[in-house]
Amino acid sequence: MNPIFALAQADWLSLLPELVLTGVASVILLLEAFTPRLRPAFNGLALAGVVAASVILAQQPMGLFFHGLIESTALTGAFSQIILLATAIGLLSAQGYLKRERLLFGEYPALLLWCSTGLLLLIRGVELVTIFVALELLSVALYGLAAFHRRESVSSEAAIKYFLMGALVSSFVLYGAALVYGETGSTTITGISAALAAGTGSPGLIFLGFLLLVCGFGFKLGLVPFHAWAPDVYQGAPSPFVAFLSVAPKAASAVVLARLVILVASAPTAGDWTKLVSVLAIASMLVGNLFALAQRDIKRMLAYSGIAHMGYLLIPLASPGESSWRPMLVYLVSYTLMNGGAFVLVSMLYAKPGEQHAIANLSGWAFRFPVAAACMAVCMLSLGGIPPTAGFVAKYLVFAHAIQNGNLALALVGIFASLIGVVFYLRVIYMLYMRDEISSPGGLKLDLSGQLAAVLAAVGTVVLGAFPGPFLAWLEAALATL
Amino acid sequence: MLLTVFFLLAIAAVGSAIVVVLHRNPVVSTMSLVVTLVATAGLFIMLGSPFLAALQILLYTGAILVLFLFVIMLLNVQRERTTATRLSGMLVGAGICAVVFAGVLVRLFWAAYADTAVKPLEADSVSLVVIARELFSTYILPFEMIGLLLLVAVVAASWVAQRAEPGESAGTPDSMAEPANSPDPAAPARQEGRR
Amino acid sequence: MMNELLDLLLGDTITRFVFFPSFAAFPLLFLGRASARTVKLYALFVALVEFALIALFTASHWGGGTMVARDATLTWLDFGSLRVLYEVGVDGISLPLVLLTGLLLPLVILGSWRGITKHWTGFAASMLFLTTGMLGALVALDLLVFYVFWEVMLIPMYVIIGIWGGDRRVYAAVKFFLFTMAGSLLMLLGILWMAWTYGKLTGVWSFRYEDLLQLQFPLDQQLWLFAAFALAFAIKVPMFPFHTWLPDAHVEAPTGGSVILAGVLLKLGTYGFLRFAIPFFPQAATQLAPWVVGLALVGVIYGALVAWAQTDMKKLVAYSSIAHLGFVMLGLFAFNEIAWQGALLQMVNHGLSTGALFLLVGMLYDRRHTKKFEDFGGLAKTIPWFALMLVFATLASVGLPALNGFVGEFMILIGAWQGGLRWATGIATFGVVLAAVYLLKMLQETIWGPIRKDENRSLKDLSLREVATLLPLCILMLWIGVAPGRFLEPSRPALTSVLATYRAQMSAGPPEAVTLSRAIMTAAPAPTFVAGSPAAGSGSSR
Amino acid sequence: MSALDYLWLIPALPFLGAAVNGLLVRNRHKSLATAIGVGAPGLSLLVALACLVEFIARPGHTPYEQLLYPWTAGALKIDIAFLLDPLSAVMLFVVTFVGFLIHVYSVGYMAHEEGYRRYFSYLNLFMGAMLLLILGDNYLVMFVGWEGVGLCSYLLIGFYFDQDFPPQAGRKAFIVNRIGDFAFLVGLFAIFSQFGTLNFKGVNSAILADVGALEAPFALGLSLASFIALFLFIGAMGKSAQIPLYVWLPDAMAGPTPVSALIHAATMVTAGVYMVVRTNLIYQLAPSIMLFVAIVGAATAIFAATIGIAQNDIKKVLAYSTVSQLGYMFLAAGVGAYVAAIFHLATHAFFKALLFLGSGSVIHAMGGEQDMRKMGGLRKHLPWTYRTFLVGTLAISGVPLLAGFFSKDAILGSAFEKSPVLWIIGLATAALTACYMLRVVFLTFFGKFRGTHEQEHHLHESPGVMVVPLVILAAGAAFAGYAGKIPFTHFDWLGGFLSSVIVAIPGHEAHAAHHGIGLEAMLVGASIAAATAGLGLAWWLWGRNLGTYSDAMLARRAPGLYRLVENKYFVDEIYDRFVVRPLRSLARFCWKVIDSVFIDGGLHVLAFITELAGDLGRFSTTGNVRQYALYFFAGVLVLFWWMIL
Amino acid sequence: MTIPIVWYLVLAAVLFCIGTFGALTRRSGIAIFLSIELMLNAANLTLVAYSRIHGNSAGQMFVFFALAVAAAEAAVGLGLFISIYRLRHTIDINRLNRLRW
Repeated sequence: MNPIFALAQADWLSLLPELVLTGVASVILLLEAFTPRLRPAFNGLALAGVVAASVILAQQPMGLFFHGLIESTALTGAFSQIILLATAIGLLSAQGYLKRERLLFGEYPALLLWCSTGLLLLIRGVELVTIFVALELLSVALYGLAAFHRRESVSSEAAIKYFLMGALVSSFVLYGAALVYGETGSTTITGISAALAAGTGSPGLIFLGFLLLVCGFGFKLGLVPFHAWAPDVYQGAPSPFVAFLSVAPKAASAVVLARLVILVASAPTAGDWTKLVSVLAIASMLVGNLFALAQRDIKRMLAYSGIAHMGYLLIPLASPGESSWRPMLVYLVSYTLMNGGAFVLVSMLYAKPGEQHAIANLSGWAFRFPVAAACMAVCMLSLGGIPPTAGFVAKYLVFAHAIQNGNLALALVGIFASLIGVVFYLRVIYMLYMRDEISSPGGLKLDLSGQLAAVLAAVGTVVLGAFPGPFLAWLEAALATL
Repeated sequence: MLLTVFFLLAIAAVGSAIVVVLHRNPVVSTMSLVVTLVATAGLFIMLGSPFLAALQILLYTGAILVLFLFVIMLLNVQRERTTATRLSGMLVGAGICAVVFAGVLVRLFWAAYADTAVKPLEADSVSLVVIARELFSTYILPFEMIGLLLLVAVVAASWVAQRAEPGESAGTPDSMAEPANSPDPAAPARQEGRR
Repeated sequence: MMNELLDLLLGDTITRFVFFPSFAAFPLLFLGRASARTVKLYALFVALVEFALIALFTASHWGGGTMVARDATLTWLDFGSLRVLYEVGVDGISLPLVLLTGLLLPLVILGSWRGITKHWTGFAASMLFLTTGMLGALVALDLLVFYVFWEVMLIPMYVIIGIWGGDRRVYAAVKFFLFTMAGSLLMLLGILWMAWTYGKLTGVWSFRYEDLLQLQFPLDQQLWLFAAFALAFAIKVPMFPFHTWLPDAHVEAPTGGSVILAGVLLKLGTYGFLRFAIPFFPQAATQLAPWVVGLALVGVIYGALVAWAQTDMKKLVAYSSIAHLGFVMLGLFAFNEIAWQGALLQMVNHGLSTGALFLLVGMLYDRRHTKKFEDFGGLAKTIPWFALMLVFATLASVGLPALNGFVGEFMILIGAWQGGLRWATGIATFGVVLAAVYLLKMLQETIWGPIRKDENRSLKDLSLREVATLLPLCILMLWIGVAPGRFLEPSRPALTSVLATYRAQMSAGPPEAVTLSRAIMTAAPAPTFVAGSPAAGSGSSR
Repeated sequence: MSALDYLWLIPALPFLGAAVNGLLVRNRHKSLATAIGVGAPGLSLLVALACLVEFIARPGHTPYEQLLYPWTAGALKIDIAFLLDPLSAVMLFVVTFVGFLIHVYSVGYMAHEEGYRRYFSYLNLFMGAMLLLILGDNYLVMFVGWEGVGLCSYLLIGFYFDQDFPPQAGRKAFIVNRIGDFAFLVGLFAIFSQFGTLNFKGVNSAILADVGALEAPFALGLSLASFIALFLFIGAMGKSAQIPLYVWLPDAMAGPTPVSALIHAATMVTAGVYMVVRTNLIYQLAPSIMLFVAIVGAATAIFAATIGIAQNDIKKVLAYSTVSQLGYMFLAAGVGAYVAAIFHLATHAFFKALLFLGSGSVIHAMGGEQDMRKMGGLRKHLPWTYRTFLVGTLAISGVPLLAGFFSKDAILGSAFEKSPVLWIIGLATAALTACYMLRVVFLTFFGKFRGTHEQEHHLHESPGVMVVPLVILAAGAAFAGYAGKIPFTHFDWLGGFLSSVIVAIPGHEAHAAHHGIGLEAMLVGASIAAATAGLGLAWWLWGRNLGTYSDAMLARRAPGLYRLVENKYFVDEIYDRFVVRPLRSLARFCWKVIDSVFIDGGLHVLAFITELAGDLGRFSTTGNVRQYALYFFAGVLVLFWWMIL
Repeated sequence: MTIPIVWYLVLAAVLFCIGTFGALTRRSGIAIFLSIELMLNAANLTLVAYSRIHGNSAGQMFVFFALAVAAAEAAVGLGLFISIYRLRHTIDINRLNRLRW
């Protein structure tokens, strides 16, 4: 019999969300080809697809699928929801931008959806080949999206940089994967951990292999010293896409990173992973906040702040274990809301694409665009980790985890870094609220969908920060199945 | 006999690789990359996977590198003034890193596999059949993903490489209805993607 | 969960008056287009309601007892092993400060009537949120919730200074924010550490005040933790080396901001010492007391001297706060009942008198748009009522007997002397002289003497609104000064029990390793609030 | 149902009057203001008289305590309570009586001031505070009154606030007083921490219960008693203008003259003496401090007297004379003659108030002129003023059979017992006093008028409302002396009356002041001689050649000395140079250097460094991808190296 | 005799490092990309060698997918080069630094 039919119904069912996304994307592309009149509706259609996907995702069967290549658990479900949230933000904020830039074509939503398909698969993948292919899938889509503003040379430049770095890194990843496979004889996580437990292979090579993999995904996260691409790409790429780029790939990569670190750290092998992760985290927190302090361009500033936040995100991994998931998950949720929201606002408030997004341009706009300004303020405070915002809850959980596992030093560094951080987050607020206008917004109009996204993000941030109880309880219940 | 073949291939691979990296003229680099790839294909055969060797030659040399040449011609990239650039610190840094990394790898490999002997190849140790079966059973998912990946790649590539449409630069998006403007290459790719 | 929340908000509870202002702030979003007058009136209305709520609550709980009321506890956050309870309660220590906050809010709205000229909705909203923050910090019985409220206070204050402030407002606002943040972040670590320690001993983390109160740390840990807490509070107070944010903040802040800042925010620092730092780490507190007292004295003398050197009315008052709060710190670290009573009373007193002074400065600023001495002089001739009020408030601040300032200072000093800090008391007492020096200088420069500037000849005297703003403060100053007994009663049981525990723990000495000390708790009447079902707690509040 | 139950009304009424006048009455309702302003102290005088009558009728003058309400709750137990015992009775009489007269006088004197209403509300406030001070049952209430009167003196000195000098003088007075109050407070702390109470009776009984405790060494190398006594006395120095804290009193003359009469002559300044007498028990246990008190008193007396000679401002003369007389009282207290101190306090209240009011009447007539060099020959224009003033002068000079004679005599007598040196100083002071007072009389009332013409034209006797009080006070100045010890007799009503207050401690009895007739005669003779000498000197210098003003001659004789004296020994300047200015520069240093440079500067540097680090660091993002790649590659290697090797 | 497997691995490692060196030092974007292809190729060789050691097919499958991925990357990458060249008339990485600092 043909082995292709050896696949059970369940396998395809478990793949349903990804299939929905891909399908919708393909449909949009077809519509693009044949009924361009519908272009204004494409993003909406894509959004519907995302919603559908997330609904389906909510009642996914748990377990391993496709011969143990992908799994679906409560965790992957939760992270996948983050991806979908980010995708939604990316779509909502795009509408106005694309219209303004006359880029309202089907390719944007299509690529975005495909990208999130890849992200979902990356999250769920528990086998190196799958992970690698998923990584490439989403990367290729990202390259395309980064260059989406094809009349804007900085957009293409950003894409080129991102692409070259990405290609280089993916070859490193491949080599790392090769080493891991070679030393353990298996490409599945389970197989690898079994081999590691058995102690096969040369520890040096194993460590190197994992190191290459970790660094590869660290690159996607933008950890120092693999971070340098982030500011350039963020600055050059279209803002709504950055709202997605600065969030979704990080969530997925964080999952893989966590998988790998937890996997290898639990095994008897060379290398001090606590030390390694701590070094990465500390470097990211300090460098990110310090460099952001010096930025006058809001997108670069947010890029560096994102780097810093990835440092915070890494803190729970300094003592890898199942307990690391929870804080990371919450941190990513809040990060998605606040950072996504911030970039949505940037894409709305900076009408002119190009190199410069000077923070000073916002001076005194708070009373011109009260809603947007308020949302921006909330996002900034949340990024600064000031209660009652989601940012604080997340930081609280992270620091608590650090203290629980005796990484006091990490917590201290984190705290001082965030003190630096407060300065430039507040700078945005005082530009908005406490300065007189220096540049009039001209005929700048804030599109509805973008504002919707911003308000949703801001409200989510505050609700999650002020009344985290219900959400976290729900999350706890969901994760209880772990 | 085998030994000499191996060494020939290895020397060819490394030598041409060095040319790839050092030669100023991208065309030459590309051609010498072809050599490397072919040599590697030979090594694949020696390692008992003729299928991959074939694939390597077809896909890489046949498709990808041709694409490269095509683009190079298209952009008629001049030969770089020098590979050693203004910031020669780069050069040194890269050199040191590369050498160190190579050293590390070689040392580790040597330590691990200096005296690993593999049992000689049987007839169907890793035969095409096995690969095919694997591909359509265990690895069906990545296989599908590759399809999607290629589709995405084509769409992305066509979007970025295409000239800006008239509607983009002037007029409202709605003003441009004719499908001719929309990126076409997606269609065949879609076939491939869905299979 | 949700209906519990509703019950808390609607029932006669602490939560109600804590959150009422911020809920009442939401309609302001839709008043954006309304006239400033409407907004002002609405804000005033809300403030008065808030005051009424607090007044009713206070009236029904003035009786005293270690714990006068607490609310049902909700789970604020429960994730993994970390659970944080929303738990609030009021005891004799927080009650006076709560009342003070409630009193100041309407006065601040009234006082800003003319001073705030733009974005009234924003101003009112900030004030209301700020109120929630302050009240929350005062009543929180869960340390993380306390921390949240503590930080929540920063944002509105930052905004108030930054938007409605003077020329260097942004500098001042950021300085204020960073100083406070720098301190409180370390406190957060300390809190986490304590909660974790509790978790280590009992298996589950807890941030509950009572739970953490059971912890007994060895001396070295105590010192570290105390330092972490003390830094946060000392910056807020502010104590000597950390005080430089205060003058800037005060000078730049609008009148209302200054009043709240001086009236309540600073008190949260001293309150923190009394509520957390000292009971949590008695041995460390005692060991470091000489340093704290030393700094307090430096604050008293130094603040007075610098105030004397000022040429700006508001800055003078700002520095005077540093001196006054030096007294409070001295009282707190004398560790005896009289001094603590005095310190607590002095917190309120300072809120009243300095609040009044800031209001007066603001009123003058509304008229002349300057705060510099050289622009004034001889005002008593043109605006006698203003002069009268200014003299009154100043004398209260100087610590003239039969006015409130004296009572607090006297009790603090006499208590400190009894607590064995004779030299410190002597020095601090000399601070009283200096207080006269710089505050009378202010009178001299502003209201006495011949009129030097013609602008001052045609000034309007206090309007009815302004008198209404000041009168409650003046009445209270006199009342507390003449018959303070009534105001000392409610805090007494709480203070004595805290003191009792402190003494018991001191006599027991620090443990070798961290322990949960039920023994001591039973030995001495615990400062913990009446145990028992929340229902009982909220029942007692009816 | 006895009058004593209404004791609390005595301070309450003036307070009420002050409040009503100050807050409710309008400036234009002058008569209403008068009614309240004079009525309140009048009523309290009546109540006081009633209480006094009833109190004196009490068998053994047992103290009467009246508890109003407990002041504080908690460990610090202090009551707001009043005490009427012989000592406070005497003070009560003096204060209410003289105070009321001065109120009446003020009606005339202030008639044309615009701050009329304000004036009376201040004055009532003062009365209230003063009465609180003397009626207080414990040190706290006393202190409340103590600072209250300080406040009123601040307000009243600065009454003419729209001029430059008066408010400053007021501030000076307040601050100098505060320095004293600081010591007073410290004394109170010591008392409380020792006895756990501030109640007079409680403290006294505690002392008597355990005398040893007070003689135990306490701090600063002093015994507890000495410590308390010293600090309380420093407080008294401030209030009663003793060296070195007297500097505020002369400046205080910037206030209206009746104020000077009431506050800076009759009542407030004597509070220090009252307080020392009130705590005599502790002083008796601190002989060294007693001596110190006596020395300070004597020094102040002679010192101020010398200054008095060279002043030309009539009020300044009286001010220094007050200082010197206060010195007298402390001398008395210092030598243990508490009764004599109170005695002199009472008589002084009369004649010094009289003198001030008289000078006020003169100034009134001169249209505000206070410089005696512009006066002269006022005898015929102001007959009543002249007569009463003369009585006052003779009384203060110690002319026999007038009040001053008896009280001074009593003081000198006890001083002699203690040490002849103090006695000599006392005598010299007496002589000087007589001298400069008579000088005032000569310069003011005799000779021919030296003022301008329209001044001369407007010269007129003051209205009855001012003259009547003068007359009454003159009577008091003349006959108040007969209440106390009369030489050569054993009559000493006051001594007997106060005997219950001055408690003798077992083992510490000062040997009874009983000396032979001869010695007494010598003493009396000496004091009479001193008085006559002083008067004679005055006559020789200023009386002989009337009309020609002869200070110039003095100045020619001893220029240095004269300038020194005329400028009050440059004490103010010295204070300014060595206390005020250094402090001020220290303050500026704290502000400009420590605050701005050290603390803020340090923080700014920190912030700058951080900014700089970021600003330099960001250039590592050169925009060249290959460098980013190198970062990546190098990063990998470094991490590997670090973790493995 | 058979060739010691380690030689393959070492050869792959050397190729990989050469590729890396090229990727870091070339100026022309396309040349960099060529070097990257070289690296991928080296990785493939490693995989095949390893799968030879283990005698299982996973390595070879991996290579199969890697080749496909390389193809996709090439497509997008070259497309990007075309677009950037159209806008900037260069693919010299040193010149593509308008985004920096």
